[in-house]
Amino acid sequence: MARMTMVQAINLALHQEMERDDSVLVLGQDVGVNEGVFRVTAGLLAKFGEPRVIDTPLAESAIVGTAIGMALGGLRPVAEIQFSGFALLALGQLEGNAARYRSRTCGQRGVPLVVRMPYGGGVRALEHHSESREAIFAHVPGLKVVIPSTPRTARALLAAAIRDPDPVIFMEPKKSYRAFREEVPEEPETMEIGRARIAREGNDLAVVSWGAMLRPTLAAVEQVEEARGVSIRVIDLLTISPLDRETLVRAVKETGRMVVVQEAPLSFGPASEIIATVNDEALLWLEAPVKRIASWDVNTPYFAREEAFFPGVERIRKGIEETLDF
Amino acid sequence: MARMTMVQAINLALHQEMERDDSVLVLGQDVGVNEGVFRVTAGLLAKFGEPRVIDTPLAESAIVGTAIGMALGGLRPVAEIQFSGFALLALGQLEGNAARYRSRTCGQRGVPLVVRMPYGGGVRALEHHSESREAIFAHVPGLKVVIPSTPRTARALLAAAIRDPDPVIFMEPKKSYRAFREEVPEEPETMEIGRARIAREGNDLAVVSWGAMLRPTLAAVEQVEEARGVSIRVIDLLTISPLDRETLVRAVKETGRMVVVQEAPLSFGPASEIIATVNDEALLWLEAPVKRIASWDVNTPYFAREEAFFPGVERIRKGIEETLDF
Amino acid sequence: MPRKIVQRFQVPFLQVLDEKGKVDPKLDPGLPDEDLVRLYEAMILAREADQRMLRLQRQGRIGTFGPATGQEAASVGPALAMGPRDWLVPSFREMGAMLMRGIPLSTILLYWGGWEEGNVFPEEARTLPIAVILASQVPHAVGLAYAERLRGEDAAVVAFFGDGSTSEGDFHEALNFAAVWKAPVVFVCQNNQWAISTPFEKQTASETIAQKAIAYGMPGIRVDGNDPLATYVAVRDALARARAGEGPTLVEALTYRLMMHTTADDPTRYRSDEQVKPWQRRDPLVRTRLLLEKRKLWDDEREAELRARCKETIDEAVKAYETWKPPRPDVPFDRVYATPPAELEAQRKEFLASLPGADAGKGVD
Amino acid sequence: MPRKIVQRFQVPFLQVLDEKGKVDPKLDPGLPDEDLVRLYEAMILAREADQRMLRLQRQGRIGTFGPATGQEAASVGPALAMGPRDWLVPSFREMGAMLMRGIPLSTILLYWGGWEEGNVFPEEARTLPIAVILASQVPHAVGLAYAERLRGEDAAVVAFFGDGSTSEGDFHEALNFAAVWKAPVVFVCQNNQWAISTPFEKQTASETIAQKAIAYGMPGIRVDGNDPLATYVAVRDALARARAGEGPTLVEALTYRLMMHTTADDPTRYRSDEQVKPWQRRDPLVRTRLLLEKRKLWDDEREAELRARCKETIDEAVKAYETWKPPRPDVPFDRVYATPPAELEAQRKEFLASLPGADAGKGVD
Ligand SMILES: Cc1ncc(C[n+]2csc(CCOP(=O)(O)OP(=O)(O)O)c2C)c(N)n1
Ligand SMILES: Cc1ncc(C[n+]2csc(CCOP(=O)(O)OP(=O)(O)O)c2C)c(N)n1
Ligand SMILES: [Mg+2]
Ligand SMILES: [Mg+2]
Repeated sequence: MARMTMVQAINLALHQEMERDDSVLVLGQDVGVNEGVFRVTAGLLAKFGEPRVIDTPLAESAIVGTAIGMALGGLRPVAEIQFSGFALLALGQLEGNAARYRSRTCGQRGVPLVVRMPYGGGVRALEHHSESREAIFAHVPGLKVVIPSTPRTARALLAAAIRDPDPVIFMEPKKSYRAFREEVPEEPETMEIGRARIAREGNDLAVVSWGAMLRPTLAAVEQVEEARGVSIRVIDLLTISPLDRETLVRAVKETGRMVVVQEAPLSFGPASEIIATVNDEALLWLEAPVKRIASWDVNTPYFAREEAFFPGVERIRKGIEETLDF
Repeated sequence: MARMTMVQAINLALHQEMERDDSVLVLGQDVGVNEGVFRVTAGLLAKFGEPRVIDTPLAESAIVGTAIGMALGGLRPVAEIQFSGFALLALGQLEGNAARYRSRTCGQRGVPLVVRMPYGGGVRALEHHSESREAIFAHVPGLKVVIPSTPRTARALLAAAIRDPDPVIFMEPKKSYRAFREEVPEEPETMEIGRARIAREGNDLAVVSWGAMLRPTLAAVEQVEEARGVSIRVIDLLTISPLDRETLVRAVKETGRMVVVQEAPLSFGPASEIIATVNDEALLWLEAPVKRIASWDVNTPYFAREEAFFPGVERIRKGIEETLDF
Repeated sequence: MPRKIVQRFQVPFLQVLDEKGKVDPKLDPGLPDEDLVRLYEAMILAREADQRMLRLQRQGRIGTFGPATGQEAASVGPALAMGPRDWLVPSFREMGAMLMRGIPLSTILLYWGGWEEGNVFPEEARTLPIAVILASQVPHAVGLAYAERLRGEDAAVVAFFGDGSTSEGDFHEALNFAAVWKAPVVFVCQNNQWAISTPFEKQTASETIAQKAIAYGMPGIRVDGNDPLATYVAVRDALARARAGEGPTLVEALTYRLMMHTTADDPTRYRSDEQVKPWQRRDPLVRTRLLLEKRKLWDDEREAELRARCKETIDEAVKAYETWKPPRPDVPFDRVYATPPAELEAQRKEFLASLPGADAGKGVD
Repeated sequence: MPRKIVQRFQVPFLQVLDEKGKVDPKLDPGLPDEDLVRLYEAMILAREADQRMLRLQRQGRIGTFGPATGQEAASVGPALAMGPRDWLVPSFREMGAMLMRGIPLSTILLYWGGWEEGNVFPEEARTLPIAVILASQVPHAVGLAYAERLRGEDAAVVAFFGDGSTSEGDFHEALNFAAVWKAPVVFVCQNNQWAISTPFEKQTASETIAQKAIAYGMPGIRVDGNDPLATYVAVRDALARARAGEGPTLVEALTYRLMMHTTADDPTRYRSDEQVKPWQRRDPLVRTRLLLEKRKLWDDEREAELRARCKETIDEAVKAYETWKPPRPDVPFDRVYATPPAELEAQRKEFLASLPGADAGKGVD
């Protein structure tokens, strides 16, 4: 066990998976000599050499498109998109090919591909560097969408994604890259994709969040618990698609109240699907509307103003209290 | 007044808008000499000439990207993407530029762009020709997403989209292109973007649908009304984003029951946002869960099997009855 | 204003077999007779299949179909040059090559009939499915080539696409990656001079597709795409280069689409018969037959026998296609992921229950 | 194997002012003295602003910033060649050109300080905002050029991008469109030989960026990008072609990024000082000063005076930036659409209510 940042934990997963299986390879912009602009790929080039660690030219669609070809050719590519904002340039390949090869060929050819990408705000970056667009990928059948929240979940889920026979969009909350540390076991560890995690037990209300939203959520929950003497369950979603509907529905049935905290803009986001799930399977258990706390439906403002536009502890706390008081 | 197909009605709007405003121009693959693969652009090249009707090379991102440049240069381009499946190749430009130019420049430069695209299934076409991906565009702040359902709404909404100062994704249900006719006034007509239409009045339940789903929805509603002696409201959504939440909420408050019929796959689709809206503003009025009738979460099957995967009259009818009986 | 010239490039053109059936002796690849016959037979089969499929489409027995009549030489020459371990990455107008790789015609019919089962090929065919998103298959070919080399295989990849497809970003990005990686891949452009209604000169201001190779620092060559020996030679040489680790090549096969774009298209809207005629005279089948006759490998009797054999093959394929039993209706649910998640299994049940009459409930269990 | 050569291409190289400050008399554009001085002054201002902004970034007074030190000639030469009605479409390393177009440095500081207000330029500057999605601005330039011509304007467009950006699909698609349309646009590639850590030879296997023009049937030229006269001449000539209706040109300005990619980058991870040194000797500022001195236009006194003037300009800009009052916090809600829809107005209210302390509720009404 070592206390690691998320960057170190992801790096550990890459090292161990590349050691375990020599069909695993890493490609992307600046992932080799430079070890990634966030140093997530540190040491890989030195240890595994050029054919397995590829500094590609600057073209997102080709990074994903050639990785699909590698996967069809028996490899397990882990492609990095430098910032998730540029991943939409590869959506044609992801939606049109990665997501469909298995159904297109009746199961004859799958695409065991991982596309890693730092996403989300909070690091004072330039335009297009702060978005959360997981809902777009989640709407595409054939893709899986995973978002870890802590070093340990990041490491275990990335290992699972690399071993997964299907394409996984692996979105890394870059605000959490170095914000805190967590014990991460040295021995390889995986977690099941498609399973949410109960980050905190509780029975009076359930808050669902993922990625970088988990920390302000936990902070807000603590404040409310302390102030009110209530107990609040926190669900760390971890996988956006396929959604762990069972855990969500159980939470509503057991607590009657739910708040969803989402970094993405409000409309047509993942929280809506969570609400739809509750509507389908637990409507009668609801004692209050499910509260969405999300970014506003504006283009993510440039970094001087962005902070006020992401959900923060204060908004989350108020949302929880409102829902408790409903 | 003339009875027109949707293709004719869209064509009428293009003719009239190009006559009205000589900054309007049309570009896309095969839109000129060939008059569009569905003949939607018939007569435009002959009437308005080459600089205003452009047969472009084969590149979706550039069709949208150059159209953005034209819009910045004072024109009002109407770009055609031959099939919506290929529009995702241009999502980088749409999300990264069309949707943001106004906020990027604090309002100094808008992008009055319309991107037209036939979408949806039911015409026995090849792979990638049958998808409904409106939810992806709807999640992007700065884009508007419009889906007409009939010839008259298509004509009036397209005219409005062309006059709109912001980018509009105009999705045309190709199954409805020639399936039926409707009276369309000769004089120019527009409809407000962002307003749903009550396609049928009713008080016991409301069904929401859009695009090609409207017809099977109406057929199913008639069957149920006849069989049960109930009255069912049908909301033809017309604009996906911004959503006409008022009309949706009012419908739940007045009927207590809602069914949403969506051609897109179930998860993370527009119906989820509709449910989230109801949850936010009319939860206590709900007498049954909002029922979603959607395509399954699989890649749209090739055309020999596709029919069974889209919502049809029978599934809609059952969904309505279930919701009435809840 | 005088400027120093610092780079010079040239683009070659290759024709081996001319329209009269004459082989340039300096360029003759010296193919054995059986290969010459094989090329001809493959082209006739492709042509006959095209004709039949057009009829099947008109009769509603298959869906929209894109014929390749007139382009057969651009398809079969490269296929002949490929080794058994090489990969074919087709666009959608390569029936000739696909048949030569051993894909049954009945499978191809399933594809155009609207069944994913039409993409399930014998593994030995080493062929990816037809690609509908134009140029999107080109990066796959590059990645596949990279994978073969990384895994120590000697296999190369031949990727096809049309002239229109070269305008797509994916074409550009893929060729650039391939050249940087020196990936063992051969890019074959079937320049049939049309992308639906868009003529070549509106597609690009470059005079040839071959010259686009210069942008990637890779060799490009234009060949007479109606000459199966030229397409064979160019791809054979390019494959040798690829295997020797010298990197990719762009081969432009200049040909012509003699028929409609697809059965949904009406070419009289955008081109005249006059324009098409000169290209009918350049029919690859005609010159190849002339060659075979000159070499005493062919006569009317063999022709009749071949046509009869093709008819039989096609009849059998159509029969196999039309008597093919689709699997249970819920198979799409099996194919989204290797293991369907719980929610998909739930949807499968609902789906089965929603089926009309006899099919209802018929599913996985 | 002999093949007929059917096409020949060549790529020229242009240098006017060499590293010693000598002008090739055959190539001298004969710029008036004040233009030569203007070029030099613009480069010094850009350099000084770079240095100051690096300090501001280290002090946390602006955000991540990408300096262009060493690349000034590639930026100001083209800007000098442009007419007042021409459009500048920058990438993100064109501060020199943007300043020459009349964009206040304080506005540029707002941009790097994280404010959209840093993209609001005087209309006369005819300049689009900085583009962060690499190459995505190139099709805009083409469409803009098309619009200017359609509207009967005489204006042309100059679009900038880096060597790495030429690998993107959008670069390819845009150049192809431009050539087919003969759009009045000039493409200027600042080939600084790096895309973050990726050196030019890993970016593309083509020897030059200029040769990529051949793929589009357009002229391409490589110029010494550290020579402001060469970049000026090449773009001036290309603009003349564009205005004459002869179509676009690709100008490659071969230069070098002397500093880090951005302040977030540590170049010592991927290149040595040894590699950088030869390029320090080719500093565009040095040779331009030598030229001015030869022409008796410059001396230490004028240099001191210029540096002082730059410092003052920069001081004032920093002050204007740092005393700038942001508008009310809810302005982003005004800017998504021309008219905010009802739901956005509702969100605005919630947003305002959510603001801490003094700001809470301060908004549109
Ligand atoms: C990305 C994309 N855009 C548009 C289409 C629609 N489409 C199908 S074939 C075709 C023309 C293709 O031209 P070319 O590449 O020259 O191939 P050809 O049809 O001539 O064989 C078009 C526009 C498509 N399939 N994919
Ligand atoms: C589409 C896209 N991909 C990746 C990035 C991240 N990124 C910013 S600058 C840069 C390198 C750009 O290289 P080049 O085009 O040569 O310009 P230079 O930085 O050398 O001026 C990268 C990879 C981006 N901004 N946009
Ligand atoms: Mg073609
Ligand atoms: Mg560069």
